[in-house]
Amino acid sequence: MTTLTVALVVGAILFGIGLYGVLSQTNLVMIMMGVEVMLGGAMVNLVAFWRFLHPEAYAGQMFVLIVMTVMALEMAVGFGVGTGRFRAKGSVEMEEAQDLKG
Amino acid sequence: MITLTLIILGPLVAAALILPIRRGVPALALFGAGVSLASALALLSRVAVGARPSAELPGLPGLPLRLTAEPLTAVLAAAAAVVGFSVMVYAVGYMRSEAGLTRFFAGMSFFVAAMQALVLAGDWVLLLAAWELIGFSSYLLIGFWFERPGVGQSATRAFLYTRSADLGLYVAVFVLIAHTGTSEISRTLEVNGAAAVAAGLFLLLAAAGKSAQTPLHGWLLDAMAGPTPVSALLHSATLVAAGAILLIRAFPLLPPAVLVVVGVLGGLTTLVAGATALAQRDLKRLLAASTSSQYGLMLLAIGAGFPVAALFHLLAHAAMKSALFLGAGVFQHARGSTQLADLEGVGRARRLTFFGFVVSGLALAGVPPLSGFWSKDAILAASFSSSYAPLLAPLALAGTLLTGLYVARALRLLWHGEGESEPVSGTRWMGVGFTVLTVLAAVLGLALPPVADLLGIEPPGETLLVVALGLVVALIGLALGWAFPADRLLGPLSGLAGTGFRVGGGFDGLVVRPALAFARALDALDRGIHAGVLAVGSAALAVANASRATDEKGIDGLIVALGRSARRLGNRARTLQTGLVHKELLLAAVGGALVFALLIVGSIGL
Amino acid sequence: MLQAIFTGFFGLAAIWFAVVVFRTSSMVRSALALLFSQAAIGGMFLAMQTEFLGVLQIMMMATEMAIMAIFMVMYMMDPGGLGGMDMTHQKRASQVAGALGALAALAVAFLTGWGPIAGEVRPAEQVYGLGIEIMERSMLIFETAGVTILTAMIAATAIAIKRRGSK
Amino acid sequence: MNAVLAILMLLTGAYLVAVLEDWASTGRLRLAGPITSGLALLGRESIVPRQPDRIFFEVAPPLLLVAALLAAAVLPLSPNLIVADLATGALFVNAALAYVMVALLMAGWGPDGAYAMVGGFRFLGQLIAYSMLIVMPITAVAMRAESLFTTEVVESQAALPNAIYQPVGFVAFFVAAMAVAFLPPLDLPTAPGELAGGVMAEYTGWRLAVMRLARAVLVVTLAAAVSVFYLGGWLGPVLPPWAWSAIKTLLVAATMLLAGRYVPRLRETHVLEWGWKIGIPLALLNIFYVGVLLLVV
Repeated sequence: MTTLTVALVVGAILFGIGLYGVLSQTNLVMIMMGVEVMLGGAMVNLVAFWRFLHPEAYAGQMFVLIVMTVMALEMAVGFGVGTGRFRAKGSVEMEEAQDLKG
Repeated sequence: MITLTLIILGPLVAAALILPIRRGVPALALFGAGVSLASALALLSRVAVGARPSAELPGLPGLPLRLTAEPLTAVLAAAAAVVGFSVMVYAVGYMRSEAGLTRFFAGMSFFVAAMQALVLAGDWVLLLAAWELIGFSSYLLIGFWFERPGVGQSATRAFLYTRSADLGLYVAVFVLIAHTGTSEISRTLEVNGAAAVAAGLFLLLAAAGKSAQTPLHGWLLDAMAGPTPVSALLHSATLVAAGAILLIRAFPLLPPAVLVVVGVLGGLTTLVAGATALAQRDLKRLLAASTSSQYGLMLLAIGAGFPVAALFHLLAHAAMKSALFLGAGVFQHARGSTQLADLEGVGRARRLTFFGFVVSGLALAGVPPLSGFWSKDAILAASFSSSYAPLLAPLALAGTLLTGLYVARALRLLWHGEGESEPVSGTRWMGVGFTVLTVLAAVLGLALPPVADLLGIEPPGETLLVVALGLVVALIGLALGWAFPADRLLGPLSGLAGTGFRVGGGFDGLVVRPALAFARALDALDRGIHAGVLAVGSAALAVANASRATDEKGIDGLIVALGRSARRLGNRARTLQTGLVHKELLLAAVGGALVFALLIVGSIGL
Repeated sequence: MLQAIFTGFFGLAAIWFAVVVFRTSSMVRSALALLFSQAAIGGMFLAMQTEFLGVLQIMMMATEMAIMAIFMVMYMMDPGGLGGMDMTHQKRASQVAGALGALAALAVAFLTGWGPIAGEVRPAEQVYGLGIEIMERSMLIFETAGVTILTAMIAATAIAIKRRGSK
Repeated sequence: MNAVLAILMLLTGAYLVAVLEDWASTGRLRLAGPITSGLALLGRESIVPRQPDRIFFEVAPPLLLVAALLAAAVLPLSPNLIVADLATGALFVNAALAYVMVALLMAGWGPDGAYAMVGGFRFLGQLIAYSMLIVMPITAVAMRAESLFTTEVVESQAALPNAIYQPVGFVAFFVAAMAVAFLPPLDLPTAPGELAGGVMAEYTGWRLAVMRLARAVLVVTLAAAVSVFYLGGWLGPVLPPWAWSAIKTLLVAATMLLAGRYVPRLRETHVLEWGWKIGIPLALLNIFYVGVLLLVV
């Protein structure tokens, strides 16, 4: 069991948990946390790949940095939308957000 | 040049003045005719001296109107002027008791001017115009008593007869101008070959129409419905002469073939018209038929190759026939009608007029000292010496015989029998006119030789045989005419001749009724085509409706069905889009899984 | 081998905290659980000798998750989680999806041949190498990343600002 | 061996800071003050609120202490006296200090008290203000040292201490350090006047003792950080290296505590506003200034 496989297993499990979280939660903030967990899983995989497969190519690390910015960005915009919605409708429960019903 | 124009302008101005002024109308008309006569005689004297005055008026572009005074035209102008003046004098007396004098005298003056223009015309365009004008004025004058029944119709018939014949003149003129490029008559006469033949025949057609030759002579008999001065002037000396004048002037153009046709036509007309005259019961209609017969003789002379003889006879006949008509006018006033039955014994009642009538009748028949004898001899000589003598000579003799017959018949009927006659007013004016013409009829024979040398043409040689033969035939005719009544003479022909030889229903039967029938047939055809087109139209409409129906039901139905199925599909898909965020996230996850699977398959597959 | 053990330890911690995130009814607790889960991931990075990333991850996540805690408190009905309310729906489907996702990733992890395992890289060179990478080859990418974050900040504030007109 | 020495140094530092703080606030120099109050606290009962978030309540004080210690671990007192000379030492300091905020947040939310929660979230607001002001000066310092090793940072100041080399950075870092340790002008989480102890209000007994100790250690660590980054750490002409760093640390700590006496507490909005509108531009300017200096000089 090399560290690589350990890391990949952890990454996969984190991804699964994040996916479960995203699909099961009713609140916008919880869904965003689910996404954060999924991204975390992805980062673990990335670092593992960089460390064990291509340490010479720093693009891997750069990729991780990019994923970090994505996490930050995703949270910022998510909360912006959340605030807008909260101010407009008084709650961010996803069950009530059915305005786009076809 | 001035005298030339004065001949025409005189009566024209008179007619122009009569219409607005409307007072002193006879005086004005006489003044116009007088001026024309004086200037015509002056012109004749100058032409005799050798002058050839001519005038040129601006006409169509490149085709100026010309007036020329050749010996031939000068003589004719003088003759027309003399007859015109004397008839005008007679008319003053004759029309005294009538209404509408202005219309009458204006028409008469206008006619004289148009006739002079025709005679003096130097080019075809002016001649054609004048030709139409005299036709028009004859229509006006014949129709003078238009309120009487049948007068209007006969005026129209006369006009239509001549008009349809005039077309021949038009075509001839076109052919000539097309060939020579100029409308001057003297220059166009050099044309020869096929064009000459065609032009000649068409000219003959026009002349036949105007001079009332065989097929087209019906209108002259009906034209007698007009007043007697009109008949005297137009239908004896001038208008009817236009056809002969035309052929005489165009003689150099006519090739031998055409001459033969002219001769035969002339002879035929002489026989037919003579027989018709013999069978007439109306004095004026008798004289009219004799006119067309005499013109037949003239055409025969032209056909024989001697237009001079025709000219002589034309001049003599003008005087004789107008005198006879004026006499008939007097008798008409005396008995109030021109039927021979009514006029029986009028001659004995009015001895002086009867005497004049007898002199001109005998002159017409060709009794020696009078002018008729000389001109008829010229024609007989011409027919005998022509190249077709065996064909033309008997016709000429027969013509002379018939003339003698109907003259004698007329005299007999006028002399025997009783009838009361009313007093005739205006006899002085009528008498003057009548005597002038009668004297001319008698004396003109002497004037013929100077005219011949004026024209510079040799009259046909008269052998003693021919002269004697002519005289004998004339006397036999007179005797028979006096002795036996007409139906005994004509025998079987009398019925036919009475109606003027309306062969096959005459003009109406031959021309009008078939034309109408043809028109009706055309109308029926047109109506048929119209119905056909309508049928096609409605068929097209039916096809259009059918296609619209199929289009509506078929294609539209299909599209609507397509639309509805798309809508149903859309509805079913709508349930997918719940708007619930978590549902859509689930969809996203499923989508991701699909992509992932594809990638795996792709990578494995590679 | 020690490295595998440490990575596994931190991995377990991360997974445990991730599960706690979605099981607790108290919102702040789940936020901080997420914080510690991300910190554990940072720890894994350190365990895998990528020091700079690990330190960075730990530092970043602290502030992020704290802020998330704030928003949890602001927007959730019962941040304290005292009411014991169940905040989930369509549990069956999401469990299946989560399991499938994990299985797929695991399958890939085990089935593909990853190739040779590389040696160890000293932290100092990592920092130096990453610096060079950022400054030279991926300069453009980082600049765009920077600008993107700026626009995201501006957009988020624009959305969040109270409309002047609205009550 | 190094670790034990470092901890000893820290404890003595903490004791001295406590004395100074007591002296600064009460004006009386009581050397035994800290020890007596510490023993008193240990004696008292440690009360637990009715419905606390037990984990947070229990974890908060130790987490604060650990954060402080971790931050100190990276700072060199003398060329060889350093607990862990990490390649990313400077960054590690900041990472550790970030968990100070986490600890306080937990302390705030744990006891389920109004004042505590407000205090905790106030400190989060304060963090948003000061976190940039810590990272950017450290970046400038690292630029000069061309490495993140704290030892190399100190050696890079051999010619000229950073305080003089990049004064703006020094001032910004100094203020941010006071903010991290929530010292008087910026002591929003434990504002005595408003929040009655705020975050520390609910704690009694040994937990309070640990909190106070943690805070003292935090102040010492920050002072050491300031001296290491800007005053040249152990560099000094005569005295041995450890003496110099001790003196500098104490001096910085003293100034931090004294500054608090003369400046009224700032309001939350002012802290944020000045932090972002004045602090960050100055820090960026400082980085630019250092960059130019390095390339040009």
